[in-house]
Amino acid sequence: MISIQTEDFDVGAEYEALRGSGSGTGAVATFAGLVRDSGDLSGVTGLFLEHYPGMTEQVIQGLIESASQRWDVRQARVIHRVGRLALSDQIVFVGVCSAHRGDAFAACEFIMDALKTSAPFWKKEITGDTEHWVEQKESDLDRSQAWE
Amino acid sequence: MISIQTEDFDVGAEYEALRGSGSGTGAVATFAGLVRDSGDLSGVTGLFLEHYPGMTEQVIQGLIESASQRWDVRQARVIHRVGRLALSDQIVFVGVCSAHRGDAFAACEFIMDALKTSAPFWKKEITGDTEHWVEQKESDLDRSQAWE
Amino acid sequence: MTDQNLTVRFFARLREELDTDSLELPAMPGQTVETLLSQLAARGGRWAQLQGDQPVMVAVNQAMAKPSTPVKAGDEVAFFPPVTGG
Amino acid sequence: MTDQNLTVRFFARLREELDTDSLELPAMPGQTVETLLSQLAARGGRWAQLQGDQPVMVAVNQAMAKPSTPVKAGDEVAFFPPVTGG
Repeated sequence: MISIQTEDFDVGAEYEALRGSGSGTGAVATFAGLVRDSGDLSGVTGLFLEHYPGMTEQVIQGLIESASQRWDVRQARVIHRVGRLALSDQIVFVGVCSAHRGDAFAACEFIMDALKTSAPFWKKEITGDTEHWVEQKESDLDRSQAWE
Repeated sequence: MISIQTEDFDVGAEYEALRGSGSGTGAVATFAGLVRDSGDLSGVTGLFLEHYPGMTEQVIQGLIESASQRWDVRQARVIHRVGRLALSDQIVFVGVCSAHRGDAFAACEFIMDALKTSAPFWKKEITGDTEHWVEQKESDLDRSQAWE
Repeated sequence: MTDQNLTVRFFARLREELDTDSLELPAMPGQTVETLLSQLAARGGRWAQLQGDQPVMVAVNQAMAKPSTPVKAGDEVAFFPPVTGG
Repeated sequence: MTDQNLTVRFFARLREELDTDSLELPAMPGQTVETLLSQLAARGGRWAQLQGDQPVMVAVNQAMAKPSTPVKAGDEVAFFPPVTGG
Protein backbone atom coordinates (compact mmCIF):
# COMPACT_ATOMS: atom_id res chain seq x y z
CA MET A 1 0.00 0.00 0.00
CA ILE A 2 1.22 3.46 -0.91
CA SER A 3 0.30 6.75 0.73
CA ILE A 4 1.40 10.22 -0.31
CA GLN A 5 0.23 12.57 2.40
CA THR A 6 0.85 15.83 4.24
CA GLU A 7 0.04 14.22 7.62
CA ASP A 8 2.61 12.56 9.83
CA PHE A 9 2.64 8.77 10.22
CA ASP A 10 3.02 6.28 13.09
CA VAL A 11 5.83 3.79 12.49
CA GLY A 12 4.65 1.57 15.35
CA ALA A 13 1.18 1.21 13.84
CA GLU A 14 2.64 0.56 10.37
CA TYR A 15 4.92 -2.12 11.79
CA GLU A 16 2.04 -3.84 13.59
CA ALA A 17 0.00 -3.90 10.37
CA LEU A 18 2.92 -5.45 8.43
CA ARG A 19 3.64 -7.96 11.15
CA GLY A 20 0.06 -9.15 11.16
CA SER A 21 0.05 -9.90 7.47
CA GLY A 22 0.30 -13.69 7.64
CA SER A 23 1.75 -16.66 9.50
CA GLY A 24 4.60 -17.12 7.00
CA THR A 25 6.10 -13.78 8.03
CA GLY A 26 9.42 -14.24 9.78
CA ALA A 27 11.04 -10.88 9.14
CA VAL A 28 9.97 -7.25 9.05
CA ALA A 29 12.46 -4.60 7.89
CA THR A 30 11.56 -0.93 8.12
CA PHE A 31 13.21 2.31 7.19
CA ALA A 32 12.24 5.84 8.17
CA GLY A 33 13.85 9.00 6.81
CA LEU A 34 13.85 12.20 8.87
CA VAL A 35 14.54 15.86 8.06
CA ARG A 36 18.12 16.52 9.05
CA ASP A 37 20.20 19.66 9.48
CA SER A 38 22.89 18.84 6.93
CA GLY A 39 21.53 19.32 3.48
CA ASP A 40 23.18 21.29 0.68
CA LEU A 41 23.39 24.32 2.96
CA SER A 42 23.89 24.49 6.69
CA GLY A 43 21.29 25.98 8.99
CA VAL A 44 18.34 24.25 7.34
CA THR A 45 15.17 24.89 9.34
CA GLY A 46 12.72 22.99 7.20
CA LEU A 47 11.76 21.48 3.86
CA PHE A 48 9.04 21.86 1.32
CA LEU A 49 8.23 18.73 -0.67
CA GLU A 50 6.48 18.81 -4.03
CA HIS A 51 5.38 15.76 -6.02
CA TYR A 52 3.69 14.74 -9.26
CA PRO A 53 0.37 13.26 -8.12
CA GLY A 54 -0.57 10.08 -9.95
CA MET A 55 2.86 9.42 -11.43
CA THR A 56 4.38 9.15 -7.94
CA GLU A 57 2.04 6.33 -6.93
CA GLN A 58 2.59 4.52 -10.26
CA VAL A 59 6.37 4.69 -9.95
CA ILE A 60 6.34 3.40 -6.37
CA GLN A 61 3.89 0.63 -7.29
CA GLY A 62 6.34 -0.39 -10.02
CA LEU A 63 9.20 -0.48 -7.50
CA ILE A 64 7.19 -2.71 -5.16
CA GLU A 65 6.43 -5.04 -8.08
CA SER A 66 10.10 -5.16 -9.10
CA ALA A 67 11.06 -5.95 -5.51
CA SER A 68 8.42 -8.69 -5.35
CA GLN A 69 9.87 -10.33 -8.46
CA ARG A 70 13.38 -10.37 -7.01
CA TRP A 71 12.66 -11.25 -3.39
CA ASP A 72 10.03 -12.87 -1.20
CA VAL A 73 7.81 -9.90 -0.30
CA ARG A 74 4.68 -10.75 1.72
CA GLN A 75 3.64 -7.12 2.05
CA ALA A 76 5.23 -3.75 1.41
CA ARG A 77 4.19 -0.35 2.70
CA VAL A 78 5.44 3.03 1.49
CA ILE A 79 4.47 6.39 2.95
CA HIS A 80 5.93 9.66 1.69
CA ARG A 81 5.01 13.04 3.06
CA VAL A 82 4.68 16.20 0.95
CA GLY A 83 4.26 19.87 1.80
CA ARG A 84 6.04 21.71 4.56
CA LEU A 85 8.20 19.75 7.03
CA ALA A 86 10.28 20.85 10.01
CA LEU A 87 13.64 19.63 11.27
CA SER A 88 13.42 16.06 12.70
CA ASP A 89 10.05 15.44 11.03
CA GLN A 90 9.48 12.05 9.44
CA ILE A 91 9.59 12.22 5.62
CA VAL A 92 9.41 8.67 4.34
CA PHE A 93 8.63 5.17 5.56
CA VAL A 94 9.32 1.88 3.79
CA GLY A 95 8.38 -1.39 5.46
CA VAL A 96 8.63 -4.91 4.04
CA CYS A 97 7.64 -8.21 5.55
CA SER A 98 8.97 -11.47 4.25
CA ALA A 99 9.58 -15.08 5.22
CA HIS A 100 13.34 -14.41 5.42
CA ARG A 101 15.43 -11.58 6.79
CA GLY A 102 17.73 -11.25 3.75
CA ASP A 103 14.72 -10.67 1.51
CA ALA A 104 13.13 -8.19 3.90
CA PHE A 105 16.34 -6.13 4.15
CA ALA A 106 17.08 -6.23 0.42
CA ALA A 107 13.56 -5.36 -0.71
CA CYS A 108 13.28 -2.53 1.83
CA GLU A 109 16.63 -0.99 0.88
CA PHE A 110 16.00 -1.44 -2.86
CA ILE A 111 12.62 0.30 -2.69
CA MET A 112 14.11 3.15 -0.68
CA ASP A 113 17.15 3.59 -2.96
CA ALA A 114 15.09 3.40 -6.16
CA LEU A 115 12.44 5.77 -4.77
CA LYS A 116 15.13 8.41 -4.25
CA THR A 117 16.12 8.43 -7.90
CA SER A 118 12.90 7.58 -9.69
CA ALA A 119 9.83 8.77 -7.78
CA PRO A 120 8.85 12.33 -8.77
CA PHE A 121 9.38 14.22 -5.53
CA TRP A 122 11.35 17.44 -5.22
CA LYS A 123 12.73 18.91 -2.03
CA LYS A 124 13.21 22.59 -1.34
CA GLU A 125 15.35 23.43 1.66
CA ILE A 126 14.35 26.37 3.80
CA THR A 127 17.14 28.23 5.61
CA GLY A 128 15.81 31.19 7.55
CA ASP A 129 14.30 33.53 4.91
CA THR A 130 15.84 31.85 1.89
CA GLU A 131 14.95 28.65 0.12
CA HIS A 132 16.48 26.59 -2.64
CA TRP A 133 15.75 23.42 -4.56
CA VAL A 134 17.93 20.50 -3.53
CA GLU A 135 20.18 19.06 -6.27
CA GLN A 136 20.14 15.34 -6.97
CA LYS A 137 23.12 13.61 -5.39
CA GLU A 138 25.56 11.52 -7.39
CA SER A 139 25.73 9.10 -4.46
CA ASP A 140 21.98 8.47 -4.71
CA LEU A 141 22.30 7.63 -8.40
CA ASP A 142 25.19 5.30 -7.60
CA ARG A 143 23.23 3.50 -4.89
CA SER A 144 20.24 3.08 -7.16
CA GLN A 145 22.32 1.80 -10.09
CA ALA A 146 24.05 -0.72 -7.82
CA TRP A 147 20.79 -2.73 -7.75
CA GLU A 148 20.70 -3.16 -11.55
CA MET B 1 21.44 -0.62 24.54
CA ILE B 2 20.99 -4.38 24.79
CA SER B 3 18.15 -6.27 26.46
CA ILE B 4 17.80 -10.03 26.82
CA GLN B 5 14.34 -10.65 28.21
CA THR B 6 11.42 -13.04 28.40
CA GLU B 7 8.89 -10.19 27.96
CA ASP B 8 7.60 -9.01 24.62
CA PHE B 9 8.73 -5.64 23.22
CA ASP B 10 7.06 -2.70 21.48
CA VAL B 11 8.71 -1.86 18.15
CA GLY B 12 6.89 1.48 17.93
CA ALA B 13 8.27 2.62 21.30
CA GLU B 14 11.77 1.42 20.39
CA TYR B 15 11.62 3.30 17.09
CA GLU B 16 10.50 6.51 18.82
CA ALA B 17 13.40 6.26 21.27
CA LEU B 18 15.92 5.78 18.43
CA ARG B 19 14.41 8.58 16.39
CA GLY B 20 14.70 11.02 19.28
CA SER B 21 18.40 10.40 19.71
CA GLY B 22 19.73 13.60 18.13
CA SER B 23 19.20 16.21 15.42
CA GLY B 24 21.83 14.65 13.14
CA THR B 25 19.65 11.55 12.71
CA GLY B 26 18.37 11.25 9.16
CA ALA B 27 17.72 7.53 8.97
CA VAL B 28 16.35 4.80 11.20
CA ALA B 29 16.50 1.18 10.04
CA THR B 30 14.83 -1.54 12.07
CA PHE B 31 14.49 -5.28 11.84
CA ALA B 32 12.17 -7.59 13.75
CA GLY B 33 12.27 -11.38 13.60
CA LEU B 34 9.13 -13.40 14.30
CA VAL B 35 8.49 -17.07 15.08
CA ARG B 36 7.52 -18.69 11.81
CA ASP B 37 6.01 -22.04 10.90
CA SER B 38 8.80 -23.23 8.64
CA GLY B 39 11.73 -24.33 10.72
CA ASP B 40 13.58 -27.60 10.37
CA LEU B 41 10.29 -29.48 10.75
CA SER B 42 6.82 -28.52 9.65
CA GLY B 43 4.00 -28.01 12.13
CA VAL B 44 6.06 -25.96 14.58
CA THR B 45 3.84 -24.59 17.33
CA GLY B 46 6.43 -22.74 19.35
CA LEU B 47 10.04 -22.25 20.34
CA PHE B 48 12.12 -22.40 23.47
CA LEU B 49 15.13 -20.10 23.50
CA GLU B 50 18.11 -20.65 25.80
CA HIS B 51 21.06 -18.28 26.14
CA TYR B 52 24.38 -17.85 27.97
CA PRO B 53 23.76 -14.91 30.29
CA GLY B 54 26.64 -12.45 30.41
CA MET B 55 28.41 -13.74 27.31
CA THR B 56 25.38 -12.89 25.16
CA GLU B 57 25.43 -9.23 26.16
CA GLN B 58 29.23 -9.04 25.67
CA VAL B 59 29.05 -10.54 22.18
CA ILE B 60 26.25 -8.19 21.10
CA GLN B 61 28.06 -5.19 22.58
CA GLY B 62 31.08 -6.19 20.49
CA LEU B 63 28.92 -6.37 17.35
CA ILE B 64 27.55 -2.88 17.99
CA GLU B 65 31.10 -1.60 18.47
CA SER B 66 32.25 -3.25 15.22
CA ALA B 67 29.29 -1.73 13.39
CA SER B 68 30.11 1.70 14.86
CA GLN B 69 33.67 1.46 13.56
CA ARG B 70 32.51 0.64 10.02
CA TRP B 71 29.49 2.91 9.71
CA ASP B 72 27.98 6.08 11.16
CA VAL B 73 25.90 4.71 14.05
CA ARG B 74 24.24 7.34 16.27
CA GLN B 75 22.48 4.76 18.38
CA ALA B 76 21.82 1.04 18.21
CA ARG B 77 19.26 -1.04 20.06
CA VAL B 78 19.13 -4.83 20.31
CA ILE B 79 16.43 -6.83 22.08
CA HIS B 80 16.38 -10.63 22.09
CA ARG B 81 13.77 -12.70 23.83
CA VAL B 82 14.45 -15.98 25.61
CA GLY B 83 12.22 -18.68 27.10
CA ARG B 84 9.04 -19.99 25.56
CA LEU B 85 7.64 -18.31 22.44
CA ALA B 86 4.57 -19.04 20.33
CA LEU B 87 4.04 -18.86 16.57
CA SER B 88 4.10 -15.23 15.29
CA ASP B 89 5.73 -13.96 18.50
CA GLN B 90 8.47 -11.39 18.19
CA ILE B 91 11.93 -12.89 18.86
CA VAL B 92 14.49 -10.23 18.06
CA PHE B 93 14.69 -6.50 17.35
CA VAL B 94 17.62 -4.58 15.92
CA GLY B 95 17.32 -0.82 15.35
CA VAL B 96 20.00 1.59 14.18
CA CYS B 97 19.85 5.32 13.68
CA SER B 98 22.38 7.15 11.59
CA ALA B 99 22.91 10.34 9.60
CA HIS B 100 22.63 8.38 6.34
CA ARG B 101 20.36 5.61 5.12
CA GLY B 102 23.12 3.41 3.69
CA ASP B 103 24.84 3.32 7.08
CA ALA B 104 21.60 2.62 8.94
CA PHE B 105 20.71 -0.31 6.65
CA ALA B 106 24.22 -1.79 6.62
CA ALA B 107 24.76 -1.56 10.38
CA CYS B 108 21.32 -3.00 11.14
CA GLU B 109 21.75 -5.94 8.75
CA PHE B 110 25.33 -6.58 9.88
CA ILE B 111 24.35 -6.72 13.57
CA MET B 112 21.46 -9.05 12.78
CA ASP B 113 23.53 -11.38 10.56
CA ALA B 114 26.44 -11.50 13.00
CA LEU B 115 24.15 -12.04 15.98
CA LYS B 116 22.75 -15.16 14.32
CA THR B 117 26.14 -16.81 14.07
CA SER B 118 27.98 -15.46 17.10
CA ALA B 119 25.62 -14.63 19.97
CA PRO B 120 25.10 -17.63 22.29
CA PHE B 121 21.40 -18.34 21.84
CA TRP B 122 19.94 -21.76 21.06
CA LYS B 123 16.50 -22.45 19.69
CA LYS B 124 14.47 -25.54 20.37
CA GLU B 125 11.48 -26.06 18.11
CA ILE B 126 8.32 -27.44 19.64
CA THR B 127 6.06 -29.50 17.36
CA GLY B 128 3.08 -30.87 19.23
CA ASP B 129 4.51 -33.16 21.92
CA THR B 130 8.02 -33.37 20.50
CA GLU B 131 10.84 -30.88 20.57
CA HIS B 132 14.25 -30.68 18.96
CA TRP B 133 17.23 -28.35 18.91
CA VAL B 134 17.50 -26.33 15.72
CA GLU B 135 20.67 -26.91 13.67
CA GLN B 136 22.77 -23.94 12.57
CA LYS B 137 22.10 -23.07 8.94
CA GLU B 138 24.86 -22.93 6.35
CA SER B 139 23.11 -19.91 4.81
CA ASP B 140 23.42 -18.01 8.10
CA LEU B 141 27.15 -18.68 8.21
CA ASP B 142 27.46 -17.53 4.59
CA ARG B 143 25.57 -14.30 5.30
CA SER B 144 27.70 -13.57 8.31
CA GLN B 145 30.98 -14.27 6.51
CA ALA B 146 29.94 -12.01 3.63
CA TRP B 147 30.53 -8.99 5.94
CA GLU B 148 34.16 -9.90 6.61
CA MET C 1 -8.00 19.66 -22.97
CA THR C 2 -9.50 18.76 -26.35
CA ASP C 3 -8.60 15.75 -28.43
CA GLN C 4 -6.34 17.92 -30.59
CA ASN C 5 -4.21 19.13 -27.69
CA LEU C 6 -1.28 18.03 -25.53
CA THR C 7 -1.07 18.96 -21.88
CA VAL C 8 2.42 20.04 -20.83
CA ARG C 9 3.18 20.21 -17.10
CA PHE C 10 6.14 21.60 -15.16
CA PHE C 11 7.29 20.78 -11.64
CA ALA C 12 9.55 22.14 -8.91
CA ARG C 13 12.34 24.51 -10.02
CA LEU C 14 11.12 24.50 -13.65
CA ARG C 15 7.56 25.31 -12.61
CA GLU C 16 8.82 28.24 -10.53
CA GLU C 17 11.32 29.57 -13.05
CA LEU C 18 8.90 29.34 -16.00
CA ASP C 19 6.09 30.58 -13.75
CA THR C 20 3.91 27.93 -15.39
CA ASP C 21 2.12 24.90 -13.94
CA SER C 22 0.73 23.63 -17.22
CA LEU C 23 0.08 24.52 -20.85
CA GLU C 24 -2.31 23.27 -23.49
CA LEU C 25 -0.60 23.05 -26.88
CA PRO C 26 -1.93 21.81 -30.21
CA ALA C 27 -0.47 18.42 -31.04
CA MET C 28 1.49 18.24 -34.30
CA PRO C 29 2.11 15.24 -36.56
CA GLY C 30 5.44 13.46 -35.98
CA GLN C 31 6.00 15.25 -32.70
CA THR C 32 8.41 13.76 -30.13
CA VAL C 33 9.60 14.84 -26.70
CA GLU C 34 12.61 16.40 -28.45
CA THR C 35 10.65 18.47 -30.96
CA LEU C 36 8.31 19.63 -28.19
CA LEU C 37 11.27 20.68 -26.07
CA SER C 38 12.79 22.66 -29.01
CA GLN C 39 9.47 24.33 -29.66
CA LEU C 40 9.19 25.41 -26.00
CA ALA C 41 12.86 26.49 -25.74
CA ALA C 42 12.34 28.64 -28.86
CA ARG C 43 10.04 30.87 -26.81
CA GLY C 44 13.29 32.36 -25.54
CA GLY C 45 14.01 34.01 -22.20
CA ARG C 46 13.73 31.56 -19.30
CA TRP C 47 12.26 28.95 -21.63
CA ALA C 48 15.68 28.53 -23.26
CA GLN C 49 16.81 26.63 -20.14
CA LEU C 50 14.75 23.64 -21.31
CA GLN C 51 17.65 23.01 -23.69
CA GLY C 52 20.34 24.45 -21.44
CA ASP C 53 23.04 22.92 -19.23
CA GLN C 54 20.80 21.68 -16.44
CA PRO C 55 19.31 18.25 -16.91
CA VAL C 56 15.58 18.15 -17.69
CA MET C 57 13.64 14.93 -17.07
CA VAL C 58 10.51 14.12 -19.00
CA ALA C 59 7.51 11.88 -18.44
CA VAL C 60 4.85 11.07 -21.05
CA ASN C 61 1.53 9.96 -19.56
CA GLN C 62 3.22 9.67 -16.15
CA ALA C 63 5.94 7.27 -17.28
CA MET C 64 9.58 8.31 -17.71
CA ALA C 65 10.32 9.06 -21.38
CA LYS C 66 13.27 9.78 -23.70
CA PRO C 67 13.88 12.53 -26.29
CA SER C 68 12.75 10.13 -29.03
CA THR C 69 9.44 9.21 -27.33
CA PRO C 70 6.55 10.22 -29.63
CA VAL C 71 3.87 12.51 -28.25
CA LYS C 72 0.34 12.78 -29.64
CA ALA C 73 -2.97 14.50 -29.00
CA GLY C 74 -4.37 13.65 -25.57
CA ASP C 75 -0.95 12.98 -24.03
CA GLU C 76 0.25 14.50 -20.77
CA VAL C 77 3.90 15.50 -21.04
CA ALA C 78 5.73 16.62 -17.88
CA PHE C 79 9.13 18.33 -17.60
CA PHE C 80 10.98 18.46 -14.28
CA PRO C 81 14.42 18.54 -12.66
CA PRO C 82 16.06 15.31 -11.42
CA VAL C 83 14.03 14.01 -8.49
CA THR C 84 15.14 14.53 -4.88
CA GLY C 85 12.61 12.76 -2.66
CA GLY C 86 13.10 10.27 0.14
CA MET D 1 34.48 -22.23 43.11
CA THR D 2 37.90 -22.04 44.78
CA ASP D 3 41.02 -20.52 43.26
CA GLN D 4 42.27 -24.00 42.34
CA ASN D 5 39.23 -24.87 40.23
CA LEU D 6 37.81 -24.34 36.76
CA THR D 7 34.10 -23.95 36.17
CA VAL D 8 32.88 -25.86 33.14
CA ARG D 9 29.41 -25.02 31.77
CA PHE D 10 27.23 -26.70 29.17
CA PHE D 11 24.38 -25.25 27.16
CA ALA D 12 21.44 -26.34 25.02
CA ARG D 13 21.65 -29.84 23.49
CA LEU D 14 24.94 -30.59 25.29
CA ARG D 15 23.48 -29.54 28.64
CA GLU D 16 20.53 -31.83 28.09
CA GLU D 17 22.42 -34.81 26.73
CA LEU D 18 25.11 -34.66 29.44
CA ASP D 19 22.43 -33.85 32.01
CA THR D 20 24.86 -31.31 33.42
CA ASP D 21 24.65 -27.54 33.77
CA SER D 22 28.08 -27.04 35.23
CA LEU D 23 31.04 -28.78 36.81
CA GLU D 24 33.84 -27.69 39.09
CA LEU D 25 37.12 -29.33 38.11
CA PRO D 26 40.61 -28.92 39.53
CA ALA D 27 42.79 -26.85 37.20
CA MET D 28 45.92 -28.58 35.95
CA PRO D 29 49.20 -27.06 34.79
CA GLY D 30 49.49 -26.62 31.01
CA GLN D 31 45.81 -27.25 30.48
CA THR D 32 44.15 -26.05 27.25
CA VAL D 33 40.63 -26.25 25.85
CA GLU D 34 41.77 -29.33 23.95
CA THR D 35 43.17 -31.20 26.94
CA LEU D 36 40.08 -30.34 28.98
CA LEU D 37 37.85 -31.66 26.19
CA SER D 38 39.85 -34.95 26.04
CA GLN D 39 39.65 -35.30 29.79
CA LEU D 40 35.85 -34.86 29.72
CA ALA D 41 35.35 -37.11 26.67
CA ALA D 42 37.36 -39.82 28.48
CA ARG D 43 34.47 -40.11 30.97
CA GLY D 44 32.87 -42.19 28.22
CA GLY D 45 29.19 -42.76 27.50
CA ARG D 46 27.46 -39.59 26.37
CA TRP D 47 30.56 -37.58 27.29
CA ALA D 48 32.38 -39.09 24.29
CA GLN D 49 30.32 -36.86 21.99
CA LEU D 50 32.47 -33.91 23.10
CA GLN D 51 35.03 -35.32 20.67
CA GLY D 52 32.51 -36.81 18.25
CA ASP D 53 31.21 -35.80 14.84
CA GLN D 54 29.03 -32.92 15.94
CA PRO D 55 30.74 -29.55 16.22
CA VAL D 56 31.32 -28.28 19.77
CA MET D 57 31.93 -24.57 20.34
CA VAL D 58 33.87 -23.31 23.31
CA ALA D 59 34.10 -20.04 25.20
CA VAL D 60 36.68 -19.21 27.85
CA ASN D 61 35.60 -16.48 30.25
CA GLN D 62 32.66 -15.71 27.95
CA ALA D 63 34.75 -15.09 24.84
CA MET D 64 34.92 -17.55 21.93
CA ALA D 65 38.02 -19.74 22.19
CA LYS D 66 40.01 -22.30 20.18
CA PRO D 67 41.36 -25.78 21.04
CA SER D 68 44.76 -24.22 21.79
CA THR D 69 43.40 -21.58 24.18
CA PRO D 70 45.00 -22.09 27.64
CA VAL D 71 42.71 -22.55 30.64
CA LYS D 72 43.72 -21.88 34.22
CA ALA D 73 42.32 -21.84 37.74
CA GLY D 74 39.43 -19.39 38.08
CA ASP D 75 38.43 -19.61 34.42
CA GLU D 76 34.89 -20.27 33.22
CA VAL D 77 34.91 -22.63 30.25
CA ALA D 78 31.66 -23.23 28.35
CA PHE D 79 30.89 -25.90 25.76
CA PHE D 80 27.88 -25.60 23.47
CA PRO D 81 26.51 -26.44 20.01
CA PRO D 82 26.70 -23.90 17.16
CA VAL D 83 24.41 -20.98 18.02
CA THR D 84 20.95 -20.61 16.51
CA GLY D 85 19.46 -17.35 17.79
CA GLY D 86 17.89 -14.46 15.98
